[in-house]
Amino acid sequence: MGKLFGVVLAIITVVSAGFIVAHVWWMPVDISTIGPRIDRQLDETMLATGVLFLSSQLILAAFAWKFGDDKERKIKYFPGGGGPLIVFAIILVGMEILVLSFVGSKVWASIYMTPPEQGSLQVDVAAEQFAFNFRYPGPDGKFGTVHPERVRDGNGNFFGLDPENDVDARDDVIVGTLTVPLGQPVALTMHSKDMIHSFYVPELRIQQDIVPGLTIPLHFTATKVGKFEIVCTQLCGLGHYSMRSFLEVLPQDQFDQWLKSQSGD
Amino acid sequence: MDNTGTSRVLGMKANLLLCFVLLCIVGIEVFLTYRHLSTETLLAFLLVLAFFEAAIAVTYFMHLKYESPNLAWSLIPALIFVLFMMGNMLPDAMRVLNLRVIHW
Amino acid sequence: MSSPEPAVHHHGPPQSFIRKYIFSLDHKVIGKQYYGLALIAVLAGLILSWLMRIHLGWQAAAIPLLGKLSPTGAPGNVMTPDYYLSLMTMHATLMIFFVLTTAPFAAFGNYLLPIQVGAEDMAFPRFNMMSFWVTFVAFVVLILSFFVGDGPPLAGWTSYAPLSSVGGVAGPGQGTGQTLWAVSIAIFCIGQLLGSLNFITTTLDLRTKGMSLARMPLSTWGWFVTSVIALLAFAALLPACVLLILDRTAGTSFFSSAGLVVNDQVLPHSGGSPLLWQHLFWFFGHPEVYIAILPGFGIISTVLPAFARKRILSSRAVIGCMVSIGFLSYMVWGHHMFVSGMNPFSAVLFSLPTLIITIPATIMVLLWLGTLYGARMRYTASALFSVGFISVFITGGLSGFFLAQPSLDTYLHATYFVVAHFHFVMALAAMFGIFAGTYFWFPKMFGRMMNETLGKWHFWLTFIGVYCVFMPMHYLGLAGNVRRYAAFTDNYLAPLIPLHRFISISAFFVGAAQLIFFFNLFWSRFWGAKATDNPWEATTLEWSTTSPPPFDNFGGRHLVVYHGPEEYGVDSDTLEYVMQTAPEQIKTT
Amino acid sequence: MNEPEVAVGIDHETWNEESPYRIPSRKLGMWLFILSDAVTFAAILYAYAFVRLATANWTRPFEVSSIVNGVVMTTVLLVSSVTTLAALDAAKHNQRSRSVTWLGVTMLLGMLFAALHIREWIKMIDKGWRLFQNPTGGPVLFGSTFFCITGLHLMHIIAGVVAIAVVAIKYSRGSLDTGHVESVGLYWHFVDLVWMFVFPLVYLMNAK
Ligand code: HEA
Ligand code: HEA
Ligand code: CUA
Ligand SMILES: [Cu+2]
Repeated sequence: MGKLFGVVLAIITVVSAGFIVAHVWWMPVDISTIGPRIDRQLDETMLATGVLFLSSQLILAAFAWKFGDDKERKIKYFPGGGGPLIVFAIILVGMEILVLSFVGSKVWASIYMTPPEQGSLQVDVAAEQFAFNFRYPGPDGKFGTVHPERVRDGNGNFFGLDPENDVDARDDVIVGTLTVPLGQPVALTMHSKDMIHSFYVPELRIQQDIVPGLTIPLHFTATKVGKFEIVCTQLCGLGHYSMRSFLEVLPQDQFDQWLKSQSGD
Repeated sequence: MDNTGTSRVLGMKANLLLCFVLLCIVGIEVFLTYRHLSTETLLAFLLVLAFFEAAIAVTYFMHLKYESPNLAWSLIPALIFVLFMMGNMLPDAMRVLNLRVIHW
Repeated sequence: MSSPEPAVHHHGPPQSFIRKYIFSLDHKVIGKQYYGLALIAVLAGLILSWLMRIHLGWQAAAIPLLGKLSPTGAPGNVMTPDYYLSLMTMHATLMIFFVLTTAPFAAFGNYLLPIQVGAEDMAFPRFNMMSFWVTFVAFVVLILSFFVGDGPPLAGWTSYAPLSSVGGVAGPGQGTGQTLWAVSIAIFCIGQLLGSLNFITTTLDLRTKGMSLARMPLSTWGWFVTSVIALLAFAALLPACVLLILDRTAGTSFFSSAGLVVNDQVLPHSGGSPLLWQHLFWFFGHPEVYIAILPGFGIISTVLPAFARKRILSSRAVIGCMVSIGFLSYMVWGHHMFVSGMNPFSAVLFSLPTLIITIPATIMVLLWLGTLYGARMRYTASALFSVGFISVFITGGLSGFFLAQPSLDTYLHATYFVVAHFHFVMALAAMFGIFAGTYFWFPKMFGRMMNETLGKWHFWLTFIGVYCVFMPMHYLGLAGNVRRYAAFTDNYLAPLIPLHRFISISAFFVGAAQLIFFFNLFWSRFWGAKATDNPWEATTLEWSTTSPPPFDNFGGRHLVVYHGPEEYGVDSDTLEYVMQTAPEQIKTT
Repeated sequence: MNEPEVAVGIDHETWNEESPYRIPSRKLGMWLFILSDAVTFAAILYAYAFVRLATANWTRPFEVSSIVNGVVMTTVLLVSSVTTLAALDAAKHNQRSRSVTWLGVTMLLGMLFAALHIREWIKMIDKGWRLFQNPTGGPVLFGSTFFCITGLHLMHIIAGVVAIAVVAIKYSRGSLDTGHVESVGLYWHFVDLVWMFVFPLVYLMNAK
């Protein structure tokens, strides 16, 4: 039985790892400035854990193969006892933790603990059961004030604006797709109307929950032109699976044109 | 069935005295309350005093002092550890305060 | 200083059926009751996972009879997205609370802990009985929530507010169903608090002569550490659930902030924060996952030496690892909240202890491997599940290593990578612990052997099957597949559907393999070969008594312990193993 | 395999390993219960701290009269702690009836505390305070936290009075012993101890 276990486990291990090594299913292209750093962090972790995965599973397989119930053989104890193993584990894992979390914390800090760059494009995000809405401040650069009691999804007043009395609100551009210029930093301020939602663009490599009652900041810079999906990753009710929108990255000139056309009408 | 060693626990006189001490601490707390301290200072004072009171109650009223030290060494650090860890949620409360929007 | 009072002997053998089998004070009966409850729950959870997998592979599939079960949830036998979420919520709640807390901890712990320390019963038999019946009530309430008019709860096992706190306006399932969910969990907390209090006291007070702490079997240590964690963790979940119930029924707003707008209506809540629920929940939730796995560690560390016929490599270190994992489990809960809107600096603070937990885990894995080295492993079904445990725990733990880094969690959070992670450590490792324990202790519990051939078939089909089910979930997660999605057909995830179908088919296969286990269990219960007192030639105290043990466990004898719990392979020729109770002294190293 | 050595017919002390704490199981159980109950109170107090920290304009409604009432309640509770100790002291000297009398006094004080407490509640409810309502227009969470925390404590008081009653009756009949008086006393001191946190944190921190 032990031999069989060794063989089966070895096959499982190699096949499982094979799919990872071959990148059969893998992350989509990255389109943000922090993407490469996250990918590198992932690759390093994958390498480290991959080595540990292969070695520990294969050692298990080998031991199962070798040390079956053989009446001839005398029981052997692990040379040196548990002590060296413990020290080995502490040193090996300890080093790995130190290195990875040192590098990783810097990546993390650069996404979540730094303010957006000066002059970032400001976009206000309102998430609701089951849609995202985006708001650009328009030519005046100011967002109109939000009045929850004025929210009417039916006539498109997703942000509860009051254009009659509020000058800032009159030129706000409200759209359902997040359109951003290529290579320009974007600073989102995110709100949720009802439940917790989450803003996730796999290609951007960032994810952030949108908590009702809070203004959650998030910033990124897109580096590739294209149209990518924004999905909600926080369970928010029956339509959770269908809650999504698009991120459209346009070259600067096209973006300017687009914004103008939007605020025109 | 008596295992707390009657002779060692405090007598009733001492207990009354302790009770008086505790009442005095409560008095101090009330006094501080009306000293117009800042919320943080007041909180700090009150917490320290409350822990002091609790320590008296646990040690003498609940006779922890007269039990095997193992008991105190198991219970008190465990509780303090959990209380301390729970404190980790408070930085978030500050953040909630700072990011809070009046409207959604 | 006088003696502790004899806490046992409160009760003699009961005569009536009700006192004997239903409201029994006997820890062995209570242990079996817990086991039975876990079996019912696991069967339900398994069927739910099948239904979920059908829906995930084939969105439009009609599932016969489902429409009968829930006309609104599955009109025309086709599952609606909200019903999918309800099934998922129920699946997880049943599995985590009613299987993984009850089976390895409450069931095995109840049955075996007193025997393993040489006690006649638990310290508080009455509390013990209450613990089970309270848990049972919690189970009934949970099942009720499945059948209420406005639909079963669908907020996931984490029940994040405000989805779970604002009531029916939040959508289907958020009415009565969600309230019942919270009530059920609150009741469950009380049951487990009673249980863990009992476990701790029994372990500390009722050890028989010679059973020093260092001589306790590692499984006892596992249950002991678990009960300490449970005592503190459930105590924190209880008020959280009460506050949630108040939010839902009394109009408070602990977990809901101001200005929530649903259907253009502003809800009357103000002032609270959803993050508060997350903190309270995960303060319990993370220790809970170690409540699920620590008994498994203990069981494996007891079973493995018995079949390897040698001592575990440094049992002191194993105890140390279990204790430090228990300790660390209170410092890491924020790793579930890296991207939740939590203070990003806290994320770094929570990440470090999370990573540090991998050190004791690694030590333990290495010690198990070191135990296998040079062993004369008898590959029974129980032994197979023990080595299988090591394998799946390694796989699951390593994916935890990714998630523990906030910089990677920002990509991987809420994807199937997480689903893969926790199924490997929980649904597989902890379950394999239950299986190893079941095959190992069944003879003791029921006086009959389980069928080994069926057991081996069960192992092979399960072991290969679960890798087919859950390994691909890592790939899905890396490809950005979001979890808790009822459908993938019309978005970027559509190309992954073939992989989902493969997973589904494997899941049917694994589920079917469990039927072998259920069959084996019931068949062996009545028609299995009679078990001897010590069929595995193991050394701990439960093997020094009859199978099954008499009412007072040792038939009026009080055993005296002279040896550590795992004196195997002492001297291969004359003395292959030494019972803990064997009087003559042998050299111990 | 050797026959295990068996110790028959000797009492608990001889055939059991010594407990690391050397206290009766019941008392250890009570301590553990207290530990977990302390975590329960801690969790709810932390929830209070959380919402309070996260709210800019917290309400501080308590008039001097409420504080005075609180001080009286505190005194009652503290004295009741001493009367439990007196009951235990009497029990240890095998003076059953004296012990039962002291337990009775403790119960009366407990009920007095509860009465004062409920009176305070009723006054507040009359003023318009609810779990979900703040008549001063401030954050509603004041009422929620206040009623939850003090309500939880009040439940402990009531449970304690019932428990003491049961122990007193059974003890006077001789079916319970000193150990039970001590355990229920432990619980009562713990309830008292919790109040030493509730009073400053909920009352004093919210004094006008
Ligand atoms: C039994 C249950 C169990 C166990 C034991 C663990 C163990 C671990 N878990 Fe897991 N976890 C869950 C159950 C469990 N988890 C559940 C249920 C969830 C999701 C809940 C939900 O959202 O619904 C979750 C989610 C979860 C997250 C949040 C993910 C997210 O939502 O974004 C994180 C992040 O840090 C994490 C980390 C870890 C780590 C580091 C360990 C470590 O303890 C693992 C240690 C083990 C090893 C490391 C393997 C053995 C070692 C070796 C083979 C040698 C060398 C290895 C290295 C040097 C790395 N887990
Ligand atoms: C113990 C926990 C446990 C177990 C055993 C399982 C078992 C399974 N789970 Fe579960 N699952 C969870 C815990 C568990 N799950 C949790 C916590 C979630 C998250 C929910 C949420 O997001 O809120 C989840 C979510 C979840 C999802 C994701 C849903 C989504 O995000 O949309 C999927 C999808 O495929 C899935 C599938 C399966 C399958 C196919 C099985 C099984 O079919 C695998 C095969 C089963 C076994 C190998 C064990 C069988 C055991 C026995 C037969 C006997 C045991 C004996 C006794 C109890 C005495 N589960
Ligand atoms: Cu919004 Cu999920
Ligand atoms: Cu965790």
